[in-house]
Amino acid sequence: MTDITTVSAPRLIRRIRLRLPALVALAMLWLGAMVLVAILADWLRPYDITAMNLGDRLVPMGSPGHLLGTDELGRDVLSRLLQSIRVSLVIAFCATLISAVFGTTLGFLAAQFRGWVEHLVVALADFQAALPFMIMSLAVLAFFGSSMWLLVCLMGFYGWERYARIARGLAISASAQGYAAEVVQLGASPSRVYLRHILPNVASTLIVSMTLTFPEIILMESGLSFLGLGVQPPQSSLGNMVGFGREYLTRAPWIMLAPSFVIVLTTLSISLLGDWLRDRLDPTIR
Amino acid sequence: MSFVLIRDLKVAFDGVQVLHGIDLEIAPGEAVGLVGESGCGKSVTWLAALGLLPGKAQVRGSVMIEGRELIGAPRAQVEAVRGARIAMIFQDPSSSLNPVHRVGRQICESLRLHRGLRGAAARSQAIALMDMVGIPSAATRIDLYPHEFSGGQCQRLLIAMALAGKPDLLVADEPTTALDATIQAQILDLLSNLRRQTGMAMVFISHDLGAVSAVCDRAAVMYAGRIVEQNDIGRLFDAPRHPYTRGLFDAIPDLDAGRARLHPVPGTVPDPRKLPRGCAFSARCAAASGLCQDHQPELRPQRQGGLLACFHPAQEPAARRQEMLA
Amino acid sequence: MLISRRNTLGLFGAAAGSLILPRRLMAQGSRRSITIAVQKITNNNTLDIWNEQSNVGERVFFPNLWEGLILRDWMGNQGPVPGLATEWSRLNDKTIELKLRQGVRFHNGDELTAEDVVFSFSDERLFAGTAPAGGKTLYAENFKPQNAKELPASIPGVARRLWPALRGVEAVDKYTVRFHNATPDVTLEGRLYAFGSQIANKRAWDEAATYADWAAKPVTTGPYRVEEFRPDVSLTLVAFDDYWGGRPPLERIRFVEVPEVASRVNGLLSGEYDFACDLPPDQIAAITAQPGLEVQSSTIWNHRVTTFNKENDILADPLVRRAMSHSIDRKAIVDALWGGQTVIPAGLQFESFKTSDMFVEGWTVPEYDPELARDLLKQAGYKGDAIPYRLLNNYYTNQTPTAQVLVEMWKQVGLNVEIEMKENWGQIHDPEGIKGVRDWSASNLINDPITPMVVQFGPNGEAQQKRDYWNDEVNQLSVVMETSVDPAERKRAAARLLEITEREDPAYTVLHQNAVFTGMKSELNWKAAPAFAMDFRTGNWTV
Amino acid sequence: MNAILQATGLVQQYTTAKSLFGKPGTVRAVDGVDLTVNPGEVVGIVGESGSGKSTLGRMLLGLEAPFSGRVSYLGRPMPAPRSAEWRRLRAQMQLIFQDPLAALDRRLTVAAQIAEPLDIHRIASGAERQERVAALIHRVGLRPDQARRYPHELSGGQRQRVVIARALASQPRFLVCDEPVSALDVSIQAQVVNLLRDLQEREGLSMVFISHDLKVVRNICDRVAVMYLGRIVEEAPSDRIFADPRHPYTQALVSSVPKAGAGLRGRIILQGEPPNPAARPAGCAFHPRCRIADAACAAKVPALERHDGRLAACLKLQSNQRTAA
Amino acid sequence: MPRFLLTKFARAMLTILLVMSFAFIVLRLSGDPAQVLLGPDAPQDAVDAFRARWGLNDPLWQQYLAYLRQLAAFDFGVSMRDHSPALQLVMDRVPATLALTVPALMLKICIGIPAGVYAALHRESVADRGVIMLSIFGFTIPSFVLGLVLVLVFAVKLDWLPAGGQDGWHYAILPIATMSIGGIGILARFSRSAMIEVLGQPYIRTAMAKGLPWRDVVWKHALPNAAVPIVTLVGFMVGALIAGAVVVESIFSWPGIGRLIVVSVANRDLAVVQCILLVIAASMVMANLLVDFAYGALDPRLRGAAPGR
Repeated sequence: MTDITTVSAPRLIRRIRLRLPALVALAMLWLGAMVLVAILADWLRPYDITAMNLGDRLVPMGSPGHLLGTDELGRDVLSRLLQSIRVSLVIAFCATLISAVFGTTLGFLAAQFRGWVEHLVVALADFQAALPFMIMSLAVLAFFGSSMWLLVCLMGFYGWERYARIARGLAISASAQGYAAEVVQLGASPSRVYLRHILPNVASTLIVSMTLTFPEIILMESGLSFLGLGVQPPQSSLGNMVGFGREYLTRAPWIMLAPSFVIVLTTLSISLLGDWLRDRLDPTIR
Repeated sequence: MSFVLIRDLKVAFDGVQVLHGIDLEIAPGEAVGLVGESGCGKSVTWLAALGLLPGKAQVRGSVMIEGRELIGAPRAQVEAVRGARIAMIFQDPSSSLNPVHRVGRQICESLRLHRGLRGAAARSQAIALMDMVGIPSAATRIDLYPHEFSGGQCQRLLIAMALAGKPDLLVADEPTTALDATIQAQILDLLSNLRRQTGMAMVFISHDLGAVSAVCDRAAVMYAGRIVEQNDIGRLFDAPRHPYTRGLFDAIPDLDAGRARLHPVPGTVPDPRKLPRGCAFSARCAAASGLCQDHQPELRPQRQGGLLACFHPAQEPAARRQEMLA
Repeated sequence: MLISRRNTLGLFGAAAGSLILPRRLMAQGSRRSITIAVQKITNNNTLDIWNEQSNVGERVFFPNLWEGLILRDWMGNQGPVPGLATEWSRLNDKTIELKLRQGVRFHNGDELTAEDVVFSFSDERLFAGTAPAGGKTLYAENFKPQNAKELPASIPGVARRLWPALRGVEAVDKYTVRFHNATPDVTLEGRLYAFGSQIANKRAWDEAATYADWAAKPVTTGPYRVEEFRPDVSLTLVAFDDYWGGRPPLERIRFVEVPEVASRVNGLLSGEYDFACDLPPDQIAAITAQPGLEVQSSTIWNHRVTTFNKENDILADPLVRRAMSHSIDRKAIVDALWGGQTVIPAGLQFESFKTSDMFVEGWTVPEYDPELARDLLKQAGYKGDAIPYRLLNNYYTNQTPTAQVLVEMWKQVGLNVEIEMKENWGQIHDPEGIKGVRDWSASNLINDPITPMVVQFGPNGEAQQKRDYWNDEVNQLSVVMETSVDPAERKRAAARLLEITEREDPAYTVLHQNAVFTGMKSELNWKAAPAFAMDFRTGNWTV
Repeated sequence: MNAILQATGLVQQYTTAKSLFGKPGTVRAVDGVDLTVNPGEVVGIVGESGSGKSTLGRMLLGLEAPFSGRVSYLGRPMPAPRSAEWRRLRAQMQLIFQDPLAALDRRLTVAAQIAEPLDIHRIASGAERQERVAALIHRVGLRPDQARRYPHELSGGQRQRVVIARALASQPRFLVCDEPVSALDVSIQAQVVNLLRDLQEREGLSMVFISHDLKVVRNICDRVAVMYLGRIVEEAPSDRIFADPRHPYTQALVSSVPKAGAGLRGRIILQGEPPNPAARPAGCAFHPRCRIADAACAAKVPALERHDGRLAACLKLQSNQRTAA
Repeated sequence: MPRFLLTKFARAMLTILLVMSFAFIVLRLSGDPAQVLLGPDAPQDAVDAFRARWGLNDPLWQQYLAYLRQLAAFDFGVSMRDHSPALQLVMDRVPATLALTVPALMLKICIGIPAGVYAALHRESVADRGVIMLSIFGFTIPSFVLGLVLVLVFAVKLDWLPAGGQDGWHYAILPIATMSIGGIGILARFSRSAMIEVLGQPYIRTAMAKGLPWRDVVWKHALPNAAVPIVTLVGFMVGALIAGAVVVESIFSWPGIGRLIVVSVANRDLAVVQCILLVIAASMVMANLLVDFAYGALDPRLRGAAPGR
């Protein structure tokens, strides 16, 4: 396994460096900044996220001490924004990861065992397709009550069927002919075939898929927050800030606009990156 | 006078030159083979001539059809040539037919385009064409979809479609490569019969020397974006003079000979992005000298006839070949 | 003017114009029609007073649709005024007799008679066979429905809460009725104008195919009748010109459901709506800033409280609860979140208690004193363990912000309160897990300290039923409050109850009085009542 | 001589995808094949697409279990696919197939790919593993610096060399090559064919060489079996079968090989379509395309019989001696 | 009935059964609707009466069986709130939702696909880049932000359009715009890549080689082939539309099933929530079936066979 990591990692970077369009570079820069913010939120934010000053409510942007103004409880919007970036990124990241792992595993299982396992996976995928995710989340969250844990788990189901479909298709075609069949023929065990060969090969497709799911999960979480079912106070997320801030759209637009701006830019950046990665990583295009 | 005259045709993709100035003439009714290994530019030559390359390809040079320039001509003018004057068929017959349209419709489309036939007239003509290329029970199969035909039949359908425009020249780009041996023979047979019947000229692009020799009068051998040798079939096979041409002949195992070791051309085809400065074949050539590495030999007419681009051509006719032809 | 601006905009041509114009032009000719944007029309999709016992129900029912024998003085001190009954008198401490107003017409043309009153308090309409506390049902045979209807399961329970001991209503003659109670009750008159005791037409009930049909278009005596009810969408009331109080001043009242605050405000700003209700205080400025619009604010007879759960190990110690009460800066909350537009009441009391001389003068909520709170916590030996705070998302106006402010204020004195967001009351009351503090509100229904104190915190009140609270003395005093007919004894009991539940062994702490804010066009000559109810009768509308 | 591999009565049938209205059908890809491979022998299998030659190859390797019939390797029956014993046996038999780019994992270096069998079968590790990989790389004629390359950075011929090196890593005794040079350019084809020949001779490998290219088969094989629609129609030593094909199909096949400079004269142009296993004609499967078939051919399935130093399955064998040009 | 139709039908039924079981389990496991419907102050008597009336005291499996029996008899139950039949309640709302979703879908198709095709035909041009950028912007903006901003601009500031409600066709303009903008972007981007892929296929080269004018190559040969993946996406969009309706109907006070589900879920009106889920699942399954048939119509190779999933 050391071979793959030591040798292919620098190659990927080299490939990425080639012809990096300005827009993608900007997107990467933004995402890097967001990740830094998520990691360093505790140090970066000037105030505690619940620290309020009822005398200083709805202070506009650019006021001394409150770069992005304050919200309806006199809390610093910048501090909450930084924390929200962390929370939203963590949710989206965890959920994307869960969904990718879950979906890929099911896809591989379907490809390996075929028969009733495959039928089961397909039936589950049908089920998922028949129930729009938003509706499903709405029902589950409203009935069970929203907690961070439940939210992440639920979001973790978002788009799993996409991964399952991709993983199953690629694994079957890899096994039907080509390198996977070759390795089986060499006498490799199924776990070796899937982990060492098929997974790294479908990884690029899965990663591109993840760049699609990631912004969708951010949007989904914000949509649920809009309906009051997302991240719950006193914790805050980008969607939750927009959701609560919408009542102040005319009076104190900065409460809503700052997180909206971050949502749009982040999803935009990830989409750009995903598009670019797809072109870069897809061998049929190169 | 030649029907098609290609002069100094150059093509580059994303700045990578893949054709380095092709000169080629096709006389009316003539069958010319274009031979070479994958990536040597034999298909690109004709795709470029007919304006079928994707937009990012830069094409320079001249392609004249009966004295009219095609390169840089307005789209409509090129479209008027395609199909009507020069038809082209491709390597992978199954995916060269539009999967969502019935084959009859695809043939009728050509008939409408080039002969102005519509409705029942077009349909009966399409059936006639299908008969002509040897599709059994054409009248009932005209309404089927391409996936309901085998690869060989798809190639026949493509040929029928190409014939719909009564072209003066048929460019067949590896028409038999994807087909089975017995079917290859059928298609080669069909092509040469059709040429006899219609009198059209043909360019036969292939890496299969045997197939080229079977249907062509003349052949040009290409290597790394250039024509390196050109001659009549007889002379070329008789006495290949370019070391590459010879290498190709020698590499092919002989069905009638014993189990002797083969004589491969050493090395591999150079990367078009990293071509040697001089002759592109110099790195693989046993006869290469310093001159070959630094200078590009030009394609010149030879005393014995034919054209050749080599500083150190093989002088003697290959005895082995002669023996084989006997 | 908005109308002309719309017309000059040729974008939508005549079609758009014709859709908008008629309603507006009608205002010129005869009576005006109005559109009111509300967050919610009804919670339960019906217009039945017993099924829809909610604030939003109050707004669409009173006083425009449903009327009782005794009416509440909505625009005044909320006291009783003659309604469908012109006079009433006590026959004894268990019985009350009322004379019906003659010539009152129902929306279907029927005249109001004793029969309708009997029906309105019958087993079929309300009690579904539930027995009155301390007695037996009288006159069970008085009303026999022609076709049985299934009553929503909740109605008998709700009805028995307001009328726990009502044995039945006797039709003495066509215009005289008697209410018979099983137990002595000083608040019978009060119950008669409480939410629920309104009169419905008997024939309409008979004729309706199902309960749902009836409840979507109840036939009452009010100044407006139901023209169209589209649950979750709109309710259109239309003038009932045979109204006993004279021709109503409006042609049509249209309540439209607009759940988004921003949408309600935007609709008001763009002239779409004449009224926008359920506004949070922070929206006031945006509306008043626009010429031609104003916001009416009025405190209503409902207090926001925070209740404690005594089962909680930490809160079991009254010192901690007292500390919590003392660490709340109520004025800061009122100023910041309510724009100073509401008040901090004198404990769980209402000004209206003064009309019945039950107001305990000099009583206040626990004063804001962080030092005292810290001291109390030290005495209690509080170690900083978390106290859960189960919270609904803005069930009450400003609920979530208030909760966050409270948590921050408690934090200032060293209390560690953790918010747990819940979706509904079931989750708030879920016996699983540890409960701590929660939000509630307390309403004055009958101008007597029985409501809310005894009703909500007494032995049968929800707080005790749900095991949030218990106190023997409170229970003894509650009995006094319910059964004593001695005003002085009752007032003493009320004072003592306040002492126990707010200071000695706190069950709750009052935060502030609730208020409603209604944005409207300034040109309309209308005043908001100190209630959710919106009065569109002649007295409150001058053209 | 003890056969290294013996197959008897091999049948493979597949269930076809459900058609629009009909019931699912079955297709016999291989229909009763006997084949023996002796130590150090190269057996060629030729035939057109759909003749079942690849399926036969996979069954010989034990990659798929036959529907009926038996394969025994060194006298022992082939273990069930994917069983542990089967996996161990992989070290001794290997497959090389047509498309080297597809056969290689494009995310692993050449060295890692070649080392794969060594890891799987725990043959070597550490320095020994590196040594052996280097030796293999040298043996198939790759440059040492190419060990760190990725498949797509190599040419087709070089890739096929990598595949061969990997196949040889576990020192197998039996190799199935399924169209190993079809995807390669002419000049490279000869290089790879030579390499395979050299290796086979040096290591004494037994080999089954599947191809539709008769010229290559002629060059490398000791014995050749011609397949048509899942059956062997003719089997003979390679010299004999190409010089003197007897079965009409073999004759057509041999004549259809384009010969440089020979033109189209004298070729037998078969009529009709390539064989379709889903619609097998009754009697001799070849009869609809056969020049010399008569009513008997449509009625009776010819058996594979010994005839003049070969096995052939044709009812007209006697009348068909060297009628082909 | 042809075998494949039976298979499809069976699969559709299985899917719906799965959805219904899911709905049932989630709804029943999550607590007591009595408390929610009766409010915080409801007396215990009322709660008990309610639970008895709706059979909430029975064991879960009994409730499940009873529920399935009901469904089998096409009885979708009655609303716990007002006793009106759940199915009727839902069906009353369907037209309003269709009034938004159908035009929104049409807009997506009529704008998104041509824009994507245009971009594909003019790759790397300014128009192409513009389409890509706009499309990405279109679907990265949360629909509620977009909706509120549209209201702010067109209803409040410009006063061209109403802010909410449902009193005429012009009330639908802003919600439809809000609903469709994101989808237009997605569809444009997807059509572009599908078209680019198809334009690289050999049969396009064949069509060009036979001298077909470029316009005909695009319309007659490329588009019908690109339509297959595009139809798949349009099928998926039906789900996205329903999900979008939840948010958009809330913003614009539009009385469709999106709002009904929010309200019913908040009130735990089990029968209505189950009925909505059933209707949504059924329409999704229908949409998927339509997509399957569209595949067959568009691509003869896929006729009768299940499309590759």
